[in-house]
Amino acid sequence: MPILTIDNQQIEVLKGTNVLEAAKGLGIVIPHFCYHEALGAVGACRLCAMNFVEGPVKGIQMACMIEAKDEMVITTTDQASQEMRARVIEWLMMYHPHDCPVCDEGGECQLQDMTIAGGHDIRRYGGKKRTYSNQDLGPFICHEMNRCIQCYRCVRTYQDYCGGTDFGVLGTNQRVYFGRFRDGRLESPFSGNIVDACPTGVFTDRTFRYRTRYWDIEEAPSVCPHCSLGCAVIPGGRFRELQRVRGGVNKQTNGFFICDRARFGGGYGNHPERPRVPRVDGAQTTWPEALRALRKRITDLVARHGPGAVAFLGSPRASLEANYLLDSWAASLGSRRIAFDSHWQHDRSARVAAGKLGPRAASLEDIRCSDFILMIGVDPLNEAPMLALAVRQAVRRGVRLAVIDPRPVTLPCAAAHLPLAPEALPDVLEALAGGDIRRLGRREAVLLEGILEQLRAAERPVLIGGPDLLGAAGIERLLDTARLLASEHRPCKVMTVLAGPNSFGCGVLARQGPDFEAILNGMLAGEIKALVCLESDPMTGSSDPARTGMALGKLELLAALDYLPTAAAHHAHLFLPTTAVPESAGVYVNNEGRMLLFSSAMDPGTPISVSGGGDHPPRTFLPATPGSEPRPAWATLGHLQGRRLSLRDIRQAIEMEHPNFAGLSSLTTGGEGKRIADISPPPETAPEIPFPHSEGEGTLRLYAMEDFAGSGELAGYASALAPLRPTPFVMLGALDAKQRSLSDGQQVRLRSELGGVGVALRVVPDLPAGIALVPRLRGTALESYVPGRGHYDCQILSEDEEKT
Amino acid sequence: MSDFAIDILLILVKLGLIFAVLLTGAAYLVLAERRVLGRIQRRYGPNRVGPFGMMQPLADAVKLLTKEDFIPAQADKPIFFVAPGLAAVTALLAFAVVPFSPPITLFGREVPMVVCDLNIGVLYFLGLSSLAVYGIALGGWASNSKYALLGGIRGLAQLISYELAMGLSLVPVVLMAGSFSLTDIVLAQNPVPFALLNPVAFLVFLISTAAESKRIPFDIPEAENELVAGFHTEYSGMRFGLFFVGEYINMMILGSMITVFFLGGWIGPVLPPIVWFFAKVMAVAFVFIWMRGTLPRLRYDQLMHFGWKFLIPVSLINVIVTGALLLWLKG
Amino acid sequence: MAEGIDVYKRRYGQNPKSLWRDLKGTVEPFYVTLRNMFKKPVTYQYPEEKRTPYPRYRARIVLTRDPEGGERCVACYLCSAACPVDCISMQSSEDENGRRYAAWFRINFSRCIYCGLCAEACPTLAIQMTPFYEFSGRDPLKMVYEKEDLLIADGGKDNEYNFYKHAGIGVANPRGGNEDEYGPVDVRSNLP
Amino acid sequence: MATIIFYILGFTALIATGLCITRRNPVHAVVYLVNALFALALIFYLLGAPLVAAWEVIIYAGAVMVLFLFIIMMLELAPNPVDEAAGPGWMRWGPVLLLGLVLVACTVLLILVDGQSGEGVPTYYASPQDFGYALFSRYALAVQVVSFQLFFAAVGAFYVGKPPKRRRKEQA
Repeated sequence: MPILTIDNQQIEVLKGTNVLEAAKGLGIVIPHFCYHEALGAVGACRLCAMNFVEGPVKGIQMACMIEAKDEMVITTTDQASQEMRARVIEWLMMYHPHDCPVCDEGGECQLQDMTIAGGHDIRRYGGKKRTYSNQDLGPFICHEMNRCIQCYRCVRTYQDYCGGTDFGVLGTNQRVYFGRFRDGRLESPFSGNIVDACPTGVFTDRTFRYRTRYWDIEEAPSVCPHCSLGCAVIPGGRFRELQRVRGGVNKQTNGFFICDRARFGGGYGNHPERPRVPRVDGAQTTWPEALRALRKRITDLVARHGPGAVAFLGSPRASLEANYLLDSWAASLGSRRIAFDSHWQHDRSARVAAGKLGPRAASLEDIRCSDFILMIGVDPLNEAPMLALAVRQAVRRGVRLAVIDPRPVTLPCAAAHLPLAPEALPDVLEALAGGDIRRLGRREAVLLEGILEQLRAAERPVLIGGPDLLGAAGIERLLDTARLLASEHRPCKVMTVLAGPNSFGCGVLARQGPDFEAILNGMLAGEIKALVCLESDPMTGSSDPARTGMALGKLELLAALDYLPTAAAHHAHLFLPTTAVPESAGVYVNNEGRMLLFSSAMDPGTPISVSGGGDHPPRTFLPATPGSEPRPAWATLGHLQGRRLSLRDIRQAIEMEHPNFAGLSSLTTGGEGKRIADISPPPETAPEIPFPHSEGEGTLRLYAMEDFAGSGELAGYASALAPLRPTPFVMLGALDAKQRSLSDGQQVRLRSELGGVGVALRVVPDLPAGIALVPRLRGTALESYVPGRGHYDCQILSEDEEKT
Repeated sequence: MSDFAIDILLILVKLGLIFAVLLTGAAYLVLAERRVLGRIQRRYGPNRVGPFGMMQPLADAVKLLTKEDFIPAQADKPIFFVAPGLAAVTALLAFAVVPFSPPITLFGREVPMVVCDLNIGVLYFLGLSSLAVYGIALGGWASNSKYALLGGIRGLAQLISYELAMGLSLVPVVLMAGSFSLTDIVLAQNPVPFALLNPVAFLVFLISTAAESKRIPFDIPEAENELVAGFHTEYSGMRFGLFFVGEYINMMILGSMITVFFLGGWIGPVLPPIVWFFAKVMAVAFVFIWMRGTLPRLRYDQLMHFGWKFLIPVSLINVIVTGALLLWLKG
Repeated sequence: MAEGIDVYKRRYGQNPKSLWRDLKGTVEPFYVTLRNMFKKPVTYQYPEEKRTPYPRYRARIVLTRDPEGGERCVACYLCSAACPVDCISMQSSEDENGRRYAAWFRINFSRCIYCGLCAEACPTLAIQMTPFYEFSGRDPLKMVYEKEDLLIADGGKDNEYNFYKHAGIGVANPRGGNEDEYGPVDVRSNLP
Repeated sequence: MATIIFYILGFTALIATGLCITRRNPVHAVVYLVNALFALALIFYLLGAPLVAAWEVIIYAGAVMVLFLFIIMMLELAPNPVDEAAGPGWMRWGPVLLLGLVLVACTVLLILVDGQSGEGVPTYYASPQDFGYALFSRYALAVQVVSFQLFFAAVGAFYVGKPPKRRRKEQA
């Protein structure tokens, strides 16, 4: 480990660290633009000049390009390097327009800061300035090329890091242009990161355009609730409205960047129909009234029918604290009827993962550092987008990636794709674990043999699986496989993508409790009279909407605590509003069992732009903030049990009751989080529930899949994501399409047990025969196709056939 | 009607009159002070409420009565409540022995123009003024505030120190008058007031009374720029008003005492005695105000040094010299 | 301490501990205050006597317009950031030709302390202060001024300035059309 | 009438002294002790010893107790101890208010209804003159002895309280 001296202070750094980082470690911050921890150094901006006095290199050098070596003596405060930096700043500022007041970056602009820090305050250049035409980069990114300082960070982020191909740089002498070949939306699902990466105002967030200044935003470190990865995000609110979300830094999960769903999908809390007032039997009421009514009705029901008459439904998008309090409420009533996910397959998968993942859990950082990746039954870009980016970083280093999935898994990197029908996936898992490979087809067997060879040769392989196609049983088999493959000197890590941001935590809390199917049966049998839903909608995960609807209709009491205008919230006899994620604090346990704290960035309340009618705040003094009734779910649940608990109390109680959450109460926001302790001994295996297989003449097996912007419960309520949602379509293999004489892009009729829908047809060359795929798209006819419930039997007919 | 009943009636009438005059006087003294201070600083002072601002005291009283009566958390409530009353009551009680005028004849009865001509009037006055300390000290202590406590402690130290000098400066007066009765003391000053006969005692008494009434330059217990408002920092509304009124009543009492002890009381040519008396009291009050407008506040140690190392020795020597002179003159 | 005594010695030319000096120092101020008591007060009796403030006096705030009559304010939030009492609030917005303006702009004059920091911070010279100081009311709500109340039909102290003619973002003139700019580069003009 | 007042004052003094002993809050104790002393002074006055009454107030209530209070206030900087009568509010401030009012009423009554004017006047009336004569003629020696002792005490206190030489030098 080299030891070097910077400004008369010594520091020891890891080998390979550059001098700029070493200086940062000493608290010496030298201005720089092009260097970024995730993107690396290119030495393009010429700003991080330091004077190397002693050591292997001498003279003024770019610190980011020099690796720290022993016996280096460096000064940053001498006149030569200071002058150099000041001159560079002046050159960068030469053509920079005089438009800070109308620039959205103003206030958080690195160029502004560096200009001031460099002491450049008067422009000496009096000549003409260079200008550019801007491009329309779609609904998310604003382009203002005049402000560009040619640091190349955007290209390095977009092309190199995120694997986007439709954006680049073109230039002759001083006319360097960063943009697309023609106007249009940036196609990469990680396009928003260039907003964070750009040190000045060339790329700004269009959804945030002219909304707020940095200093007016209330920000707090938080966790993205859109998928199970637990990426660090920083939501910012003003005037009681979520203004924007930007990427946070958590080196174990997302690193520095986030996906567009996280960045632009934060609007669910500001949904215009969000219920903000407690309701009893459809009529708005006050909090004390509603709480009293709920408590009374539940005690009445328990008195009349026993504690088993009340069932509870937690949620993978509710915080660990709220789920825990729901659990303890059920326990205090004596009811064991509590499930934490209305989708039983997801619920079971989460329990398996929580019980068995243990130390083999791979973080995204492990994936970035791995040397062989096998993805089976997982579609990262749609299910957990940052996983795709993590995989890309590994692939960029030359790591081999194999994908076994029937779906056309698109990735921002090269991969060997083996499209196998979902039924074949258990056989693949068998084969991985050393089973008979010949049960698969010949071509598949050869390919799989190659994959297995590489897997055995790899030193740090990672297996990645998802619950939608594998199911709980498959996830369990994947975990067992990883255990078999691992040895003392060769870790084999696994990542299981789960359904919601807190699925893992729910899995730990659920233990051996019933799943929601059992509760539904109880409701249909009339044993369960009341259902309390915590931030969850039974309909959304139900595989059979008619059956669920019937069961809900039999209830005497449906109570819902939520912040989304879900069907359950709408029909609930008793509704209590809760705060959305940016408005509340809590803990999520992500898919690798990492406890991540999120804190409240803003207060709940009707946004000023809404309460004022249009964009003008009302000219009245009100005693209370309008629409500020929502309370954190944990506070309400604590209150319902007559316990006045702080978050700290709840966390300590969780630690007491579930020792594997040890360290929960000492977590701090904005950190890397802490892996939960392993459960020992692991809980018993969940009962294996086989996939239903039925064959029909001329029927196709229709599988639902997740969509990047259209499937998530929260994403469905985020209006900003609308441009990313596709029109309903169905995917069919080339062979099947030919048999039915259907062609790509044709409007077809999809008929299944859920009824008939007209959708567009997409022909996919390598989809296995006999399989059709639809994305689950909320708000369209495809809403009720739930991924992960097995398959639907369907027929695809052309519109003409339908008419006859 | 028996004599006794008439006595009681007369006393009640006197009491009522004294109360009315004292309280109004105190209120207008506040106004006068503000106007005079204003003029000293080349301002007008309050001149908006009523003609020449004459209704200002009324407005102030209404304001004080309608303000929030704030009690600090952790305050010692009983003492906190009693202290301002103590400050005002001790000041009021002292007026019982002040003679404003020679006895007058009313309906054939000789009515003494004093509530009670105690034969130990001087001691009564001294006793009450020594009890006045408690209002400040307890108020400061009970507020549970560091500023108030410091103010209270300073008040305690200051008042007991200067009381000594005050008492000693009264000894020559008693020696010269040969009586503790205030009426006798006034009568003994005909025709030459003691202020001229014994100017040292007069000056010592003047200074000590200024210190006793906690007025600039001796307002150390409430030094605004050090202790916020000293012992009454935490008082508001009418409780603060009681302290405030107490201070101005005290000013009138001490003015009366100076008048009685040194300026010859009601004695004076041409004008009726009662007018003389009030004119003298007002003159003393004006001197107090003038002093406030002129002198800077003493530092705490300066105050103590001045009291113990200068005033007390001077008044002791004055006692001895006066006694010796009187013996010599008599002998 | 010793220096202080020296100063006294120099000033009084005698023993600094002189009783005479102390007495004089105590009595003389009484004369000074007494003399002042008979001088005419310097107070202005305000509602009856009014004084004329200087033209650059800092009182009521206005929003000015550029020479073409457009709103100068670009809602950059610098005034609200500079305001030490947080009495300025606004919402920026964009009109159809890309010009940034304030959708609403509000100054709560019952909070304003007339410090002038907003006018100092304003990069477009939109917010300016006028000498109109007689400005009070009993209803705090009536002291809340909206953009419509604040806008005046004049350029105020610097009548010639138009921010958008210098900013180079193509609002007042087409992009690259301001006099100190080259014509715009785009992705195609870069092609060989 | 004087008898009634005597008994009222006597009980006041007793109650105040009792309360003074039982209070745990030192400042409250001082307040009750001052009450007791004041009641005692009034009794002296009632019994025809106005000078003693005045000195009782001036010296004991006005000086000694003030010094006590001074020290307590300097030392007792901890939060107020728990109020001993933790009950309804009047339990806490009732006694002191009552005693205070009784004392003020008695004072007013005694001043107004002149002690020398009517019934119940004690047979012996010690005027200040009598007192002075007694002190400086009959007991002159005792007074001298006591005054010398006080003088020595004062000198001793001065000596003990004097800073050591070294410190004095530094101060100078």
